Amino acid sequence: MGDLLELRNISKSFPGVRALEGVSIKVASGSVHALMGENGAGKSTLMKILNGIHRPDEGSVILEGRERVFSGVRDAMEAGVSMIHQELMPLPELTVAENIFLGKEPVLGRTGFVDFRKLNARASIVLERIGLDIPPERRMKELSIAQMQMIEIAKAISNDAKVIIMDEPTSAITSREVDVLFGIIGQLKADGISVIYISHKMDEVFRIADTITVMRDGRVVGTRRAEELDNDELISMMVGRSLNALFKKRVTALSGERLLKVEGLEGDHFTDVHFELYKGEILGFAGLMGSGRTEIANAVFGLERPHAGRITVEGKTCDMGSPRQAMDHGIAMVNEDRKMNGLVLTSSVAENMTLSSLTDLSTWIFVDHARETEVVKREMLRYRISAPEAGSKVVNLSGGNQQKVAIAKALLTKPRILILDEPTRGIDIGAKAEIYSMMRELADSGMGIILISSELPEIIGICDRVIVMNKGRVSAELPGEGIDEETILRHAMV
Amino acid sequence: MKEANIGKERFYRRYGVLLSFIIIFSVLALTTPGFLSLSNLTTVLRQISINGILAVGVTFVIITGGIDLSLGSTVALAGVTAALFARQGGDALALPLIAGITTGLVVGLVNGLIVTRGKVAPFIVTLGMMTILRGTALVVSDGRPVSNLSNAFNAIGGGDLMGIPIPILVFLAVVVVSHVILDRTVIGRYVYATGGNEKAAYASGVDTDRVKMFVYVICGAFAGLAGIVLASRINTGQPNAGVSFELDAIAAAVIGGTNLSGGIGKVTGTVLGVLIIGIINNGLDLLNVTSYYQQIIKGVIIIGAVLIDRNKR
Amino acid sequence: MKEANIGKERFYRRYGVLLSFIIIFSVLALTTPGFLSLSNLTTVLRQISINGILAVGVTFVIITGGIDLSLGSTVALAGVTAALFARQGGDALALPLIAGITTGLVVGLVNGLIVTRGKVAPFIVTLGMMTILRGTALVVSDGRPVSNLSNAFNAIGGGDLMGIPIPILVFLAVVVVSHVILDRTVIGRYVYATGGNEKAAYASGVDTDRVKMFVYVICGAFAGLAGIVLASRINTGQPNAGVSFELDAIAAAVIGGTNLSGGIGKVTGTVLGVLIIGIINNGLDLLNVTSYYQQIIKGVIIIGAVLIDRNKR
Amino acid sequence: NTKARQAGKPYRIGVTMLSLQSEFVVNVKDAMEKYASNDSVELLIVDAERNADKQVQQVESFIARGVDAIILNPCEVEASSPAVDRARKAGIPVVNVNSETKSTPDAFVGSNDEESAEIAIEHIAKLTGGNGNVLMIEGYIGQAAQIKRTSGAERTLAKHPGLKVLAKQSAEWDRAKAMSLMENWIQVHGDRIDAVFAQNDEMGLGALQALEQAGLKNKVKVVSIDAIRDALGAVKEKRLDATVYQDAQGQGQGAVQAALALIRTGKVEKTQVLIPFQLVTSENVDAYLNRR
Ligand SMILES: Nc1ncnc2c1ncn2[C@@H]1O[C@H](COP(=O)(O)OP(=O)(O)OP(=O)(O)O)[C@@H](O)[C@H]1O
Ligand SMILES: Nc1ncnc2c1ncn2[C@@H]1O[C@H](COP(=O)(O)OP(=O)(O)OP(=O)(O)O)[C@@H](O)[C@H]1O
Ligand SMILES: [Mg+2]
Ligand SMILES: [Mg+2]
Repeated sequence: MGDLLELRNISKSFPGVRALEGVSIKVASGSVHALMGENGAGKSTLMKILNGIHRPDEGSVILEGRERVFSGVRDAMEAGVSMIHQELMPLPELTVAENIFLGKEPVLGRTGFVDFRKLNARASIVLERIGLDIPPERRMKELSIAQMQMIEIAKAISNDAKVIIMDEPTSAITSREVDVLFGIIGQLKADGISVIYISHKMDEVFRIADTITVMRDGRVVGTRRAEELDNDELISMMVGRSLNALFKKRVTALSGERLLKVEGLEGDHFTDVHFELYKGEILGFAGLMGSGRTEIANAVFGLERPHAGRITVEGKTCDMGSPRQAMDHGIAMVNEDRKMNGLVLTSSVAENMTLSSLTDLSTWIFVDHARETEVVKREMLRYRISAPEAGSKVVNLSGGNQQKVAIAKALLTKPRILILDEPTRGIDIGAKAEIYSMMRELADSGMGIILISSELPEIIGICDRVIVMNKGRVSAELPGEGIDEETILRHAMV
Repeated sequence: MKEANIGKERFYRRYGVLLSFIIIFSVLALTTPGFLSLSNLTTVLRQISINGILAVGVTFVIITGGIDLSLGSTVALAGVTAALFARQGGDALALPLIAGITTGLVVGLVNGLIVTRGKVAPFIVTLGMMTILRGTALVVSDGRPVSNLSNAFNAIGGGDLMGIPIPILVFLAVVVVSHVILDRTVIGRYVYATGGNEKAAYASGVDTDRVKMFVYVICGAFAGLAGIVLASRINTGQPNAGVSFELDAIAAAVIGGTNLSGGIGKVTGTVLGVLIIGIINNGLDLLNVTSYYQQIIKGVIIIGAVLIDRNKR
Repeated sequence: MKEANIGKERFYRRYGVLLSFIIIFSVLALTTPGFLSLSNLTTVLRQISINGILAVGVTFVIITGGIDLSLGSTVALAGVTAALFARQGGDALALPLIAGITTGLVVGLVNGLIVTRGKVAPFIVTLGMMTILRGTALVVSDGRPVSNLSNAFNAIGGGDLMGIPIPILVFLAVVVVSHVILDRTVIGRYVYATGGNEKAAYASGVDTDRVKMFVYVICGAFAGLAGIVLASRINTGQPNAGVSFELDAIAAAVIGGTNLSGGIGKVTGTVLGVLIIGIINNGLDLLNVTSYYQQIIKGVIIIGAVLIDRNKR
Repeated sequence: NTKARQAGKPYRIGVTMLSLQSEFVVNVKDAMEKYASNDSVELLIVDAERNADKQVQQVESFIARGVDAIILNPCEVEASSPAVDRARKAGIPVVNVNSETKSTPDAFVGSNDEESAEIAIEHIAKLTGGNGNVLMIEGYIGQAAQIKRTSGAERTLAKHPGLKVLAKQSAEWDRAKAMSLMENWIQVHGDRIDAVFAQNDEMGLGALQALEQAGLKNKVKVVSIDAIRDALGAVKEKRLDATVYQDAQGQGQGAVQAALALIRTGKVEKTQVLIPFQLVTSENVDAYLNRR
């Protein structure tokens, strides 16, 4: 099989950052080429160059043997390049069908009028192909994040593409949808279409990749055939060292002291939710997409008012009217959607990190600058946040580093209860390991942690107890020891 | 119960403006003698036509997340230009019409270019243009009203066609064309997409710069048209006409549910917004409310209309 | 080479407005006789003080992603109110000062309440308030200037302290206080966070509604202060004063780098923006440029200043 | 008013005023209201806010409501003309008050704006002995009053070759703007200024204040137009050298009278009532102060 695509010697700089340095890769037609590497390694940037969003400083794109210079996305699309972006890009007010076919609407004759019948009919076909049962006329804003992610996938595969770039397409979906996606990728391969697949999930990569390229600090570390590699080798290529066991089990015994009790909680999409959280415990919440986990967390954290129910923190019944109140009761939360609800992208790393704990870092009404700088420097080191400086705008950080800033912000409030909603979404394996060991440490020091995750390996690996949600109800409570994916999935689906 | 709730929200989202309109209309109909007469309602329609044309035009711009503060000055400049040709051109109508609309088009083009190429915020571009165009209108007319216009030209604002005043017909044409563009065409989809999430639209292959050019040009062209209608209504190209027209137009669009941060808006909503402002102005005059209190009441109703409709979004 | 490049961008981001200012200042200094004289520069400072106070106030609002179009009317209403007390109150200064500032405060409070509780877009709230307050100022003053004010009151606008005109001192005080609030205090941080990403700020424990109340109130209070300075400068409370002052104030803030979509802005930038507008107005008068062309040139420079600075963000 | 209603249906007169934010216009309106309260007349007063199209619309509304007569205080000469045409076409008598339109109304009660500027400039010529440097502050460019006062002033200036115009500029009828403009002019023209002509009192008072602050007032003569209360006060205090009195009382009253005559008898004695402008200086100011 010949090479469909070649990226030759690509370099790209942003203000203060050298994102890519002489990167070359070749992609064979009808193959899946995985791109891996730490957060900020330059994967997305490389793909945005291929997609016509960024212009390279140096280097060339060769597609089907011809050198191409894409002046914009449209150009790249017409040449047969299609991309699923790492960041979701929904148009909330348009319908699902309009979102999928944006930029390629079927028209009536040559009039410029949209053929809505054809549009919806085609959308139905695509939706069926990705196994999503929603009407094409539904507005995008009514979808959950996971559903939006599936729509992005639908959008990319409905282009007449020769190369489809998938930048972390599974970061928001559960295993059922992953299976659907991989089925589709299989079909694409059979049709001779190449897929460039970016992910931080080892198991996925090994399941579908033919070739793996690892990047670090804007350079290619190496390209191998997937079957030549094993897990440990891949990890050491990525992080430059080998990692110890990803998950560490609890060292101290649970004291049984209750931190949080939730009774009869009811919201828009969940009912009759009971659970308790103990000191030093990591409590997992598993479930399919849209099973209501995020909304429960929001209710506990004061972001949404529940319709009914009681929340008791350390024996005191609390009214969670706002996140501030929840914080005053010792609760902190890291949101699943860091761009929307987590970070102030126009502000700096330092400003974001201290936003929740600013009153602790101030004298009277004034921010104590020296103390703030000191704290921020310390936290940046602790979580290995790679940013040019504490004053860099968060918007220019890689996704993983943004996530670390969000976690640091929550922890600076010194919570006794920490809610983590999909905390490792989009995070590289090294950072994941850091977050896991940090969670363990925090729990060992007495914090109660709620971990909402769609990644079953981490639920199984780190949690002391797991609650499974199914369509807004608690369907099972499982012990941390000795559970497997199948058990969880059974309770989650039924 | 939850379903009912959702239903209610939907209802508000779709019909909130209509509700505001119906309430205000009913109150006026009940309290104001003469309000419901056919001749009065025709008067209202004629009165709103200029603001209506502008409001529909600016709806396009606002949906993309932009704004156009140069509308009022464009009206003045286009009116003056059209009048200059209507004076020289005998009874020929084509020349003044072309001159007025072209003026608007060019203004829109310049606005669009500075916004897209210069990457300057639309608020500041069109604010600057507002002064520039006002100055240009004064230069072109030498600071004096341009008058002695041809009868044919004056007939645009004063005449009717089948009993319907021409300004109303022009407004209706603008409404229909705009509604079709926004609701049915590909470029209409792109307008919403660009305003809803510019990055996403761009990443989907939409040429967002071209879309923005399009909306400023169409808004400018409509403003040119409004300038012609105005000049012919007052038989003069008035260089100081149209001051703060843009605010009424934007208010109408927003009352009608157009979202200033982009992505949301409908021509039908804007028309309702225009009607609301129109009947308030008319009703307060009919009720003989002192002009100072008129201003207060008008402000209250504008805010109130949006409050009733606040469930939007 | 790449390093140099980075340096250049940073330079623009930080000093773009300053560059615009220096260019315009130098051009005027070279071409305009009398521009550089101390007495002329003092005149400029005195003239910009009112727009300066307003622009700094509206900077707070714009950083939260809001806008205040009611500034001009607030200036008028506060001026009239203060004048009413300055006329009756003999030579006592406290009463008119309190009356003027309280008027502004209350206006800000109402704006803030409708924006936060009513969830109406700031543009429309303050547009409605603009008419309401203008009407109120006319009602309160019965449509006539309120004059015969006490000497003490008139001294605010006319007098100096240690050789520096009082309006300049008031402006300086506003600048210093505002700079400290935005740059050094907790609430200042919250202002930026609210504007940068309201949802995230709220989820981080910031009471975003209170932050918004705060900015509208401070902006209103400053507008009240500006109204007092204006009324005492012209020895009258004018109900029709301040028309379109808000546009100049917003233009100054935006020229100074404040981002209309929120999250970005600095008092120092706004001050530069105010200075740019001030020296343009002064210089064009000194050069005796015809009013028509003055408007054109002013518009061009406003857009141009932002163009030079466009690398911001 | 109640009496009138009992006696029979009162006459309804639609009144559209140029701008109720201008003190002089408010004075005219007040005079109308005062006069109307003695007669069985209901005035429907609306504010055109200096917008000619709005004025035309208001007249259209009046026609739709079937008023008995219309009093028009025109925004513009040409642009307000359609209002006159429409009313006459509908058979409703129209009285123009204060200033003219191109279309001829049934009656006109007012003054010729050019004359006011002539009087002002003549007075400046007298004060300066026919020699000196003059600054002219104009109203909002393009409005009827500005155009006429400018042309009246320029015509009269031409008669006095010794008067040289240093500069003219618009301050948009606004006191604060005129003050800033004057401050700037002082920077360039300084001691060379001998007189200032402002096209209304508001601007005159603004200029006056700038001159006083710069310590130049005793050297510079300031004359303006309208004789609003503040201006009369300033003349009385010998700060403002002169203003030109325009008879708001007479115009308002005359307009209502003419309208009533047209309603009752279908005609007026004189279709043109020209109320002359009068120069107000510190010598005769008391008479004008007492009229209020
Ligand atoms: N628009 C931008 N402006 C400035 N810097 C940028 C920009 N986009 C990316 N960068 C920087 O370029 C580098 C590469 O980022 P990129 O997003 O390509 O990383 P990535 O490999 O996709 O990481 P992740 O796994 O976290 O998504 C990072 O240091 C990032 O901060
Ligand atoms: N913006 C939204 N508008 C309407 N419904 C929504 C929205 N977001 C989520 N939902 C619905 O709310 C329910 C619960 O969603 P929630 O986000 O709490 O689930 P989750 O278990 O966290 O799943 P995930 O985050 O993986 O989608 C689902 O039925 C989902 O479809
Ligand atoms: Mg990435
Ligand atoms: Mg979730």
